[in-house]
Amino acid sequence: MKVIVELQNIGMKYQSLNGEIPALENINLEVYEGEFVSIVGPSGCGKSTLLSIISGLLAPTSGNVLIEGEQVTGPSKKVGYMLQKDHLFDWRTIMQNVLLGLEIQKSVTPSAKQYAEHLLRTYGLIEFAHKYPSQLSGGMRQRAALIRTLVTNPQILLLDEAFSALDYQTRLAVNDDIYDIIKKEHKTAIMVTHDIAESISMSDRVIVLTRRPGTVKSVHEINFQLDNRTPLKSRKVPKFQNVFECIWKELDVHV
Amino acid sequence: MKVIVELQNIGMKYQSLNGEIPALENINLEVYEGEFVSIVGPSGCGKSTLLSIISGLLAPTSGNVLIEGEQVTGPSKKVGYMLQKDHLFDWRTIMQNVLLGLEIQKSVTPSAKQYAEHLLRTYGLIEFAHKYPSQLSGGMRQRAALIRTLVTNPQILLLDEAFSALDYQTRLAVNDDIYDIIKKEHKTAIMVTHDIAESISMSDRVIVLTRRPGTVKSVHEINFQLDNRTPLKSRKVPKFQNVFECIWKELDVHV
Amino acid sequence: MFSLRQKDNSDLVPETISLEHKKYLKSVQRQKLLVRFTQIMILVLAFGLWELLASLKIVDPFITSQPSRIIKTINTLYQEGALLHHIYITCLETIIGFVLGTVLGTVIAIILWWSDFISKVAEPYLVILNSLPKIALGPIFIVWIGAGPAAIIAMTLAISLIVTILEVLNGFLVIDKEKIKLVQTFGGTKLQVMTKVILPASLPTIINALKINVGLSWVGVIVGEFLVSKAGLGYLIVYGGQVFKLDLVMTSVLILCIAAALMYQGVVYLEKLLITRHRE
Amino acid sequence: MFSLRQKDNSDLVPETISLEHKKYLKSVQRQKLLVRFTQIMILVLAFGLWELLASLKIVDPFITSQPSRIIKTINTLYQEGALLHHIYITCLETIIGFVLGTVLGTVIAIILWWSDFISKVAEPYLVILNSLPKIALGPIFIVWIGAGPAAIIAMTLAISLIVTILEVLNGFLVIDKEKIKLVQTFGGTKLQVMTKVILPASLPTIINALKINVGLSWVGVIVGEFLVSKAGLGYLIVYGGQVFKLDLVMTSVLILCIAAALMYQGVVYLEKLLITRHRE
Amino acid sequence: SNNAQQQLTKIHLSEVTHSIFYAPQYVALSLGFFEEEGLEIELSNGQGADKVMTAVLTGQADIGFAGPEASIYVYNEGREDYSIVFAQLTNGDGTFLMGREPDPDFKWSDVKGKTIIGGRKGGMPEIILQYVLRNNGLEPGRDVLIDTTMQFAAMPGAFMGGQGDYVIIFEPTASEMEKEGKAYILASLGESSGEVPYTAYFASKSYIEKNPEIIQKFTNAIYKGQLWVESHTPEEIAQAIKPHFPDSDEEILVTVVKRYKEQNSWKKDPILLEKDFYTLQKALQDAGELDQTAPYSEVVTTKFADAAIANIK
Ligand SMILES: Nc1ncnc2c1ncn2[C@@H]1O[C@H](COP(=O)(O)OP(=O)(O)OP(=O)(O)O)[C@@H](O)[C@H]1O
Ligand SMILES: Nc1ncnc2c1ncn2[C@@H]1O[C@H](COP(=O)(O)OP(=O)(O)OP(=O)(O)O)[C@@H](O)[C@H]1O
Ligand SMILES: [Mg+2]
Ligand SMILES: [Mg+2]
Repeated sequence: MKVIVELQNIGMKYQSLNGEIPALENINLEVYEGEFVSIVGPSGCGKSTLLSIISGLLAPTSGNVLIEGEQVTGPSKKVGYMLQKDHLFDWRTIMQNVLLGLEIQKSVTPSAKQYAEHLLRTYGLIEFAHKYPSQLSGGMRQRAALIRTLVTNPQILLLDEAFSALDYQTRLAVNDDIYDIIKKEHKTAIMVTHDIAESISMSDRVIVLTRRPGTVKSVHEINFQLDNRTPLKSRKVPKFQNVFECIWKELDVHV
Repeated sequence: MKVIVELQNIGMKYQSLNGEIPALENINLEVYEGEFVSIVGPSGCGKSTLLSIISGLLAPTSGNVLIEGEQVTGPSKKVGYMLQKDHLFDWRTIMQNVLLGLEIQKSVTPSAKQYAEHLLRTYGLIEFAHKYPSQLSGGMRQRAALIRTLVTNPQILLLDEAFSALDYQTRLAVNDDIYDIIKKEHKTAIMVTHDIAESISMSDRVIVLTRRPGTVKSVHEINFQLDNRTPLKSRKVPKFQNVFECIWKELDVHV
Repeated sequence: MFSLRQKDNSDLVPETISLEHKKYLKSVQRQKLLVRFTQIMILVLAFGLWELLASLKIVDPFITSQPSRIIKTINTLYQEGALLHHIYITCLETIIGFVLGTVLGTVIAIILWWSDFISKVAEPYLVILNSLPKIALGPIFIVWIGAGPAAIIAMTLAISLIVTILEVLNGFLVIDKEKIKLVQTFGGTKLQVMTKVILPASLPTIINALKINVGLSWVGVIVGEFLVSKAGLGYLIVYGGQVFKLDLVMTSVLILCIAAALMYQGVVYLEKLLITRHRE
Repeated sequence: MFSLRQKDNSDLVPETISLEHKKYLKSVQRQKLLVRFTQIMILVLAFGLWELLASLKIVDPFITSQPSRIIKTINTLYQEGALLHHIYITCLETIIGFVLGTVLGTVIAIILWWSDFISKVAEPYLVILNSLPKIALGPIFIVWIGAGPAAIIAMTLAISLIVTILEVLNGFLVIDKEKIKLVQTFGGTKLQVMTKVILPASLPTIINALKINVGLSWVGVIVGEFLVSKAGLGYLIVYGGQVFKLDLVMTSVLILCIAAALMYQGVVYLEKLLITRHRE
Repeated sequence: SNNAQQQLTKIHLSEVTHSIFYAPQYVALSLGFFEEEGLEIELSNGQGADKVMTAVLTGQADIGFAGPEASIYVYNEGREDYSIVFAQLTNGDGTFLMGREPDPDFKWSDVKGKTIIGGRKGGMPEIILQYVLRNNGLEPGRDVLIDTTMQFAAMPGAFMGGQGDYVIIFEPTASEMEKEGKAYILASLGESSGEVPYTAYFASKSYIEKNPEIIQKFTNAIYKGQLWVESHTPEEIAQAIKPHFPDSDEEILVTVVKRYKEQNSWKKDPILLEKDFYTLQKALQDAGELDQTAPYSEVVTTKFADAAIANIK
């Protein structure tokens, strides 16, 4: 399999007047094309920092990020970033929201628009194309946000707790939807989450980070050998509980 | 077993200028002493309304609530209410927060204070008694909120999505803590939640409500026959998944 | 799994109106009427008492004026054709003042948002200027800018500009950093962050600044007219004082009251039009 | 399972300071110095230019005054013992005004929060009074209340009261309904809701109102002193204007500027003291 | 006298503005003439005739000091407890017509076709200016334009900023502007207008009826001030009033006092003459600010002034 993202010895220190905060240390990771990788770790261990570095929004204090062998120096069209909240803009219709990325990249072509329409249709939002975000349910909004990322046609998707704003049942359903979309569109995904069950149910590999400064503590390959795997199906596999408990212990969750 | 709460034919209609919203219809329910009952149901089906009615904060438009055989006409000392957020007051220390209910009921006696201290000590918060809430973690805050309810010594606890503000891992841990506390203190609990897994893992019975106007759709007895049952243990019982799926289907969750 | 569910509460019961609902609607109606009635009663009583006390010379109508005298004064002014002219002048100055204040304030806020350095340098100056009662500058303005409409507009700007800058800048700064990050993830430049997020997201703030500015502009215009003017409601107040016609003073203040309230409502209406459109 | 974890970020690295951190601290320091330097340069340049242009008679010092003349004026005023007296009078009036405004405003807000009926009846009146430029009432106040300190305080109240009421009431209304529900679940009465939740939770709002009020009180006092006074900074400005002593006017405005900024900072400090105590 | 000092009666006096033009009053205050009469004066600056009159009518001030026109307005409005003028202090206008260049040969006809900054419409300076212009055969509005947009405080600045051809200015600003070479006095409106009662003391009818002895004492003190000013040099007068004008230049003070003294701005006794009273009303009428004349016998009393003259040498 082809390596699409390569992290070499990433280290990150935040500077502030009160001192230096070492957020990440010595992170080495390879992500393969089409793979779904999750990153879990204690609060404040540097997960978001890591995604920001991969996306090129933040320069690491040491180490390199390579995407398809090229060094990352700034935001790239190859990478799409999904944030915790959908951040659909109130003052834009769904269609206008979906086209935001293309507008910024100055590439709103008729074919790009058609692609946007195609995605909206495929994922059940075409009727809302000219509605405003306030008229959509939480799950629909999250889907619209994903489509906004997909229309710029990135190869790699970064998801930073993209589902944590949803309530539990909706979250389960959206997990299934988004997983489905990502697989259908053949994207590589790197997802950060607080939810161990979510990470296991969706990914091919779960990376556990240590407390700050975050380093890779362990890597869990998830292979439930399911046909037409979906997150919900994964949750019902007996092995699921074992993996869950194993990661739970590694994370050493405290109240 | 003794019936402690009895709902007779509860119906509730909200009046507004735009029309009438029937929130609850024809609810009949008996809760036994020491029982842990969960109520799940679609968003807006009237779960919070039902708890408000039981607590006496809201008068139903029809039907009666009996607590220990007496009709409820207003807030009673027998009932403690835990809301979604901890609502610890910023400007009070943990101790002052915990004594809030007693203050309001004008019953801050030395023995009540001792009881508060006892609870804080037992549940690991005594060191924070004179700290302000901002210095506590989410889980600790939730425990403090529970203690605030417990010091007024209610027999019945109403919990309205009391854990939904916590992140997933913390939530699991707090579930265990609170369950432990409620059982140790021999309280009867009625809990509303969105989280099917939470409801199954904690309760003796799960009541599923229909869409608005909410009526009892089905009742699920949970009996995993565990020694020293805890929510986390319950989640690992094989039957758990079956009950989950059954309720999931009944709820008919949509994105 | 994609049920196209609209938001809740659309499924209200329209069918037959229940007895309870009828009762509820009636009680709401009664409450509303009572409120309206009390409001009007207060108005009637206040003016009635004023008229009565003045007629009975318990209060001195020469000093306190009197509703009937005010009506007479309005009538006279109207027949002379002067009334509308004075109102027009003052309203025009106010509108110029608050539009200018809002535009300039927003532009300066953009500059401050753009350059961290400028904003840091400007901070203590803004704080001091903000706490300064700008009214005190009036006499200086006239000396420096000269008597005339320019001095009135300058007074208005002095009063409203700093508040607008701080208000709008604050609006910029409370915009969710994640929204800005979103634009950056697409490779957006600072200018794009400004045009795609900051400005549209700040529309409510800017309109709110407009709302504050209407009020402040009225103050500025009135103070300005107190100092220099040949027409306007402020002029009438000063002139009335000069020749000891308290009726004229009271009349002008009353008209002012109404004009200011109407203009404020206009901006509130504008706000509704611009903002609530997308946020039903 | 009860690990007694404190909040994050306490575990910063205090040990040895790394090279990067040193570099960072140095660049921050440099930036800070540059900002301070620019601020002082602007001040020095502005006053220097003013002095120079006035000395060379390029601008007319008779009209614009001049820093050196201002210093001389301050000195003269100080030696006569008048300076501190005028400052004292104005500051006293301002403090009385804003304390009174805040207290009264809060009390009225409590009443409006308490009674839905009163609040509904009062609403349109509040809206109109809020949009009215209270400055225009100045001449009327003097007629009704009389020339003297009372009129100045009345002017100040007129300017600050409505804003305070609306601000505080709004603060009351945005308090989480669930917090109120919490008190009610314990059987709390309306009075208990007020004392246990609304008032303490509104402390930040009330202090914020205080902050707004300081500014408005200065305006009120200055306007009041413009209209009636025998002492105070506003009096000095008016008197200086009457005898065309721009030095006196400019001096008074400068002192006013400093006094107002200091008082504002005082309230900001008070806010820090009262609010951040519990919210580190 | 020690005993008398303890029994001083406190009187609130509201003056229209604080000006050297009112020197005899400040002389009386500085030299203790009021105390001699058993009065203690609390002086406040009303900043405008309307506010002074309001203070008197509402009882916040016992005695008002402003133009007699305020009393005429009040009488004409039909108020029962109107104000009565009992002592006159200044005689004729205190303002000066100033131009940008000195002109020793100035004639009023020179202003034809020009603009004069004249203060607010309806204010006394503007009314007297109109009166003077008419007396010199110039019709305001047709032959000469009077700019009435500004408050008095704004006028010097506006004039120096290039507005208008002429401006009317009070002392000490006039002298200071002349000293700075910004403007030059061309004519005195006081001289040009002749005898016009310009500032006078008044109190409400009821107050006078209730407290005639206070009014008498007050008038006595004022008369003493007038006599003192009459018999002393400008330097001495300037010295006496200096405490009331602490931030004024001594040199300017002397100049101003001298100018007012030379043109007889200060009345030598407190009597407001009937002919002067009607002159004033004519000026008001011509300016269109007065619909009907008020009778001298009602609005003015010379009883106290007469008694003062009889008793004090
Ligand atoms: N801009 C910044 N300046 C200084 N410190 C920062 C900055 N951003 C993050 N940090 C610190 O770096 C650490 C890692 O932050 P980061 O947001 O990457 O963690 P995270 O794992 O995403 O946390 P969470 O689980 O809460 O989302 C935290 O301790 C945080 O306080
Ligand atoms: N005070 C009120 N006035 C009018 N309608 C109300 C009021 N409170 C609740 N409702 C309506 O009654 C219905 C039931 O509300 P309730 O809050 O009890 O539902 P819920 O099951 O707790 O919802 P959720 O799952 O969102 O917490 C909702 O449709 C809501 O819109
Ligand atoms: Mg994060
Ligand atoms: Mg609810």
